[in-house]
Amino acid sequence: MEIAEAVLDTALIGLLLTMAWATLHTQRMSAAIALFAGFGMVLALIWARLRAPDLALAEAAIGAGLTSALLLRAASITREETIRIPTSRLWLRWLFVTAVFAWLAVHVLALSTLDGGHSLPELVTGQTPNSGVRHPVTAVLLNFRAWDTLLELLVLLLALLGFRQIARHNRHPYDADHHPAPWPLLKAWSRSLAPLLVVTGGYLLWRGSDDPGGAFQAGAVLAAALVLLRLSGQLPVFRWSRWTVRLAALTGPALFLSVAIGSAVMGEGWLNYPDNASTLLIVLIESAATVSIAVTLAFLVAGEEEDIAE
Amino acid sequence: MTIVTAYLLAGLALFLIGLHGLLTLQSMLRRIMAVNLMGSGVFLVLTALAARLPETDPVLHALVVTGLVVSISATALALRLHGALERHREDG
Amino acid sequence: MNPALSSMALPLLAGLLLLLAGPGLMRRWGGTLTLIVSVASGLAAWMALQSTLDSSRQEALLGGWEEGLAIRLELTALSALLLLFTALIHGLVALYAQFSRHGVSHAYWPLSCLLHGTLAALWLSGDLFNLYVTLELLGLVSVALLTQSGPRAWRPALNYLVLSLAASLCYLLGVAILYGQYGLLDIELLSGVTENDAVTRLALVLMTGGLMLKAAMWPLHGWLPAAHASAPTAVSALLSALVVKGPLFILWRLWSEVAPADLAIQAGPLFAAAGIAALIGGGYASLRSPYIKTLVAYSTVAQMGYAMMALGLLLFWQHPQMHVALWLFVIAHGLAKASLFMAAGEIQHTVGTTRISGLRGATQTAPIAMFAFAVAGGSLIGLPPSGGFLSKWVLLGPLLNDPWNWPWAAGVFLGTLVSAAYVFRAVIMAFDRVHIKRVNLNPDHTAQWLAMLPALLVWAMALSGNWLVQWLAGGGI
Amino acid sequence: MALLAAALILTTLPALWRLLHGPTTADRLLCVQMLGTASIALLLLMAEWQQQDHWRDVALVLALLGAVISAALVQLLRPARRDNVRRQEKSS
Amino acid sequence: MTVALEGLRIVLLAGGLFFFVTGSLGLLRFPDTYTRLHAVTKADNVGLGLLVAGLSLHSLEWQSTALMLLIWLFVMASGATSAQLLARYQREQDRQESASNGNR
Repeated sequence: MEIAEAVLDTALIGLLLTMAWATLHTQRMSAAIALFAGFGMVLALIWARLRAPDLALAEAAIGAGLTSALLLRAASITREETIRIPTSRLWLRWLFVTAVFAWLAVHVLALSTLDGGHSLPELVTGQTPNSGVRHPVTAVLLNFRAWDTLLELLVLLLALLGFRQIARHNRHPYDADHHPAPWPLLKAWSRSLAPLLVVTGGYLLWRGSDDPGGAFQAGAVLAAALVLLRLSGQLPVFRWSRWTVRLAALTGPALFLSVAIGSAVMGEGWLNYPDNASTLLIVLIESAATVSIAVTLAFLVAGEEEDIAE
Repeated sequence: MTIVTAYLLAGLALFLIGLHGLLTLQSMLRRIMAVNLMGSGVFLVLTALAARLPETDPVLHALVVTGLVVSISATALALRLHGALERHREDG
Repeated sequence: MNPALSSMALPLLAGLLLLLAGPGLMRRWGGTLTLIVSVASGLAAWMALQSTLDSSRQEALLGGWEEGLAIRLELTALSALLLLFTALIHGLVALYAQFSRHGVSHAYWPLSCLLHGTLAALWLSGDLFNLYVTLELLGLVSVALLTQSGPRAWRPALNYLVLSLAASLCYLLGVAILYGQYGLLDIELLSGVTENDAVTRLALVLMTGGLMLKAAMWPLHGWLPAAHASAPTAVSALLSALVVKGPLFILWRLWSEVAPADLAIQAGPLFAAAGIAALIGGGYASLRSPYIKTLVAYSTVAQMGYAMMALGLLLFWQHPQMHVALWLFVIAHGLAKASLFMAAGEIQHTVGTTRISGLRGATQTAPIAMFAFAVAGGSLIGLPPSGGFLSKWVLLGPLLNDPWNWPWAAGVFLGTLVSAAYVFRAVIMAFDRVHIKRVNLNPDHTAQWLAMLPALLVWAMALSGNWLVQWLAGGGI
Repeated sequence: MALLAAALILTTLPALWRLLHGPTTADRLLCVQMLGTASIALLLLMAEWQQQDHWRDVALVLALLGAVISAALVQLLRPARRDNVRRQEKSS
Repeated sequence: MTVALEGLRIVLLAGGLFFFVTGSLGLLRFPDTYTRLHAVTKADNVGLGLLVAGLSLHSLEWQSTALMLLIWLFVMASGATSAQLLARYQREQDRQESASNGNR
């Protein structure tokens, strides 16, 4: 049994590193992107192996899904560039990288047996019942370290704003007429797929307070549904100039910030939820964040530039 | 060689593969991928550290979820910027 | 704590509100709201500063959880001063952007508000991972601001984005290693337990590398000039005056609190030496630059050398006066650089070229902007009685006391000479009345006066030098 | 169980070869799909083996996203040309 | 009874693995894209089905069995559809290529 597990781990790590290397150094871009998607899947398996279900869910939605769509979109515009493989002093470079790796490894290996005093995980486990949710990771994300999560939602929003800046200045927009019409099969398939995605997203959100899952995973799955519907031409164009769209993209950070300010003004302090309302507040914030994450990611992956420009 | 050790080393190796790619590759698209790989390497280190305890460390998992959001946001912006740049260059 | 929190929350809220309001309202009210918010945030910061004078240090554990579990926000005299400084620069730049004829598009307002809020969050944060998130936020907001000037800024923006991502990941790996070793993310708790061992050193090296890249410190400064020079004028001013100071602040906290003292003493001279290299290298590049804005941008690289030197000597001697010098310098440089960029932008618009040669005769054609340029440049050189002079004076004090420290003092003098060279190169050209460039006959006088405002303030800094030194020496450390 | 899991992983190696050598983009997408199916199988196996119900949810998300991706990528990959649009209209 | 169940389980799991191996060999050895499509989308789905059957014999909990069945059904549907989509895409590419060759 032990040996078989070792074989499994070795195979996973070997696959991961080979794919990572090949992603960067294979000749053709389409191969690189396919490898990157495969890399995301292997990483999801590794998260499962390391007993991190929240991450596995997130990686399955993001790494294996949305990132490759993003990459493909960018690559379809890029001219195919073949990679020059440098031949001179390759061994020197290898030697250098190996040396750095050995140096890092020697230091970091010492950490694998330490447990870091494990006071913090114990604190989290101890306080989770008082946090308003039962799943410790959700408790950390939305209560103990909610400030990080609020700032993280702003990071996501800023990516969208950056995209908007680019779109506004682009004088050569991607002509929508040039897109080939989607096949009827694709339309039918996305019509049946989208409800399933929505249900799964809702399920992940609902479960987040007790079990692995939560706003980000749910938002990513919902974003996939929006992307699919948008690409198969079944969703009306969402335009930034509509206030509903802006509201959807902003509701997560806005609500979160309002709760923070409200709790500082009326209650105990910044992001200190009142005891009896913490569950309700967390659920509200999570739902709003899910909507924002879904809309923002969908914009970033499938949005046309003219949608957002004005 | 425990699981933790193996994946810690794998995370470091991934980080270095990405860093090496970032420093040596010419194509911007590949460099964006390389930064992503670096990120995955760091996340792998964090998750391997979380698996040291019998009950995995929820703090580290939460940090990685936050890190994943940050990383996808920045990647998306970089790819959009790259796409716009390429089209701009093509059209002269 | 509450005034400091409102100083941070107001701009964030204003940014979100502006976005929600949409382009039409943003165009009409964006500038006004931004100005109001920066004034209000500045007032709140002033109240926070007053409150730190009574009780030197305040803190809040967010959510009311225990130490370690919660994210800690800290308010010291220094962070209150930095809050005030951020609000001041933001307000000055917003004033320029609002009333300058070639100002900014409406999308600038929410972004600059978010930048202000992010920086405030950074000054207050006392948690390594929270600082990582603020760093990323800072990087993305800078990129979004940079892309405003259109396609010519895209390549530098993309380069900056990719490098800054890689830098944050290096920082995060260091955080991961520290957490693996000590099981803590809280800076104050960490400062009590760190030991001078190989793992801690590795983590600090990784984090320092990432932060130095983010702060464009020599030798990791390559991305800065192209990025800062290609942005719209108001954005360049914000980026150079404020954004690069964020990573510097984290670096300072890392080395003065997290790093074990004996390690910090060893690392000090390295920082100081890198600082001198930055002064000379950046100054030389600035001297050779053919474009006005690139000259100013390279001067940021050079001037960050002073900051690094003050930081290194602070670590080496643990001398409180160095601490004062470091932050005085940051404030003086922020004001002077904002003024320089705005003046450079105005001159560019008046003479119609981005090249240095366009400065010929600028004393005649754009006298106010050129005067602002010279005045702000004077502070960069360190001419008395400017803020730049004040910070250098404080820095030089302990250096000159002991003959063994004279080599460092020589570094400072060399840096001063180089700064003088690149500032005078521009100023002398402006006095050239023989080859006057054809100019825009309708110059924007309001904007030129507004560009002068920060430069006047940096000279006024010397007048309030006593208080500043007192505040920084009192509650800062 | 672990043996079976390891064997499943090894069956993906040919897919990796095909991924690298192509020759067409459709082949590569096919390989991604194959990897996806194998990952789902592996996750189900691990769910049974470690008595962890979460992995089945992960498998579900992976299956859903895999379907989305192969559909979305095909649509994104189709060359954007005017004559292509016309041909489509004629044929349909 | 339990011995028979255990034997059946092992047979099912081994069968699942066998089909996975077959599928990936097909992916490796078949001559063109269209045939390779069959290898993956058919053989692997059978493999997954057998695996699911074997695993449900093991746990005998209805929720997990139902979820696994759902996943399997979904993977089959997705396999069928994406095989179609990929084949169409490939045909489009082939036609374009032959058209451009004909023009030349």
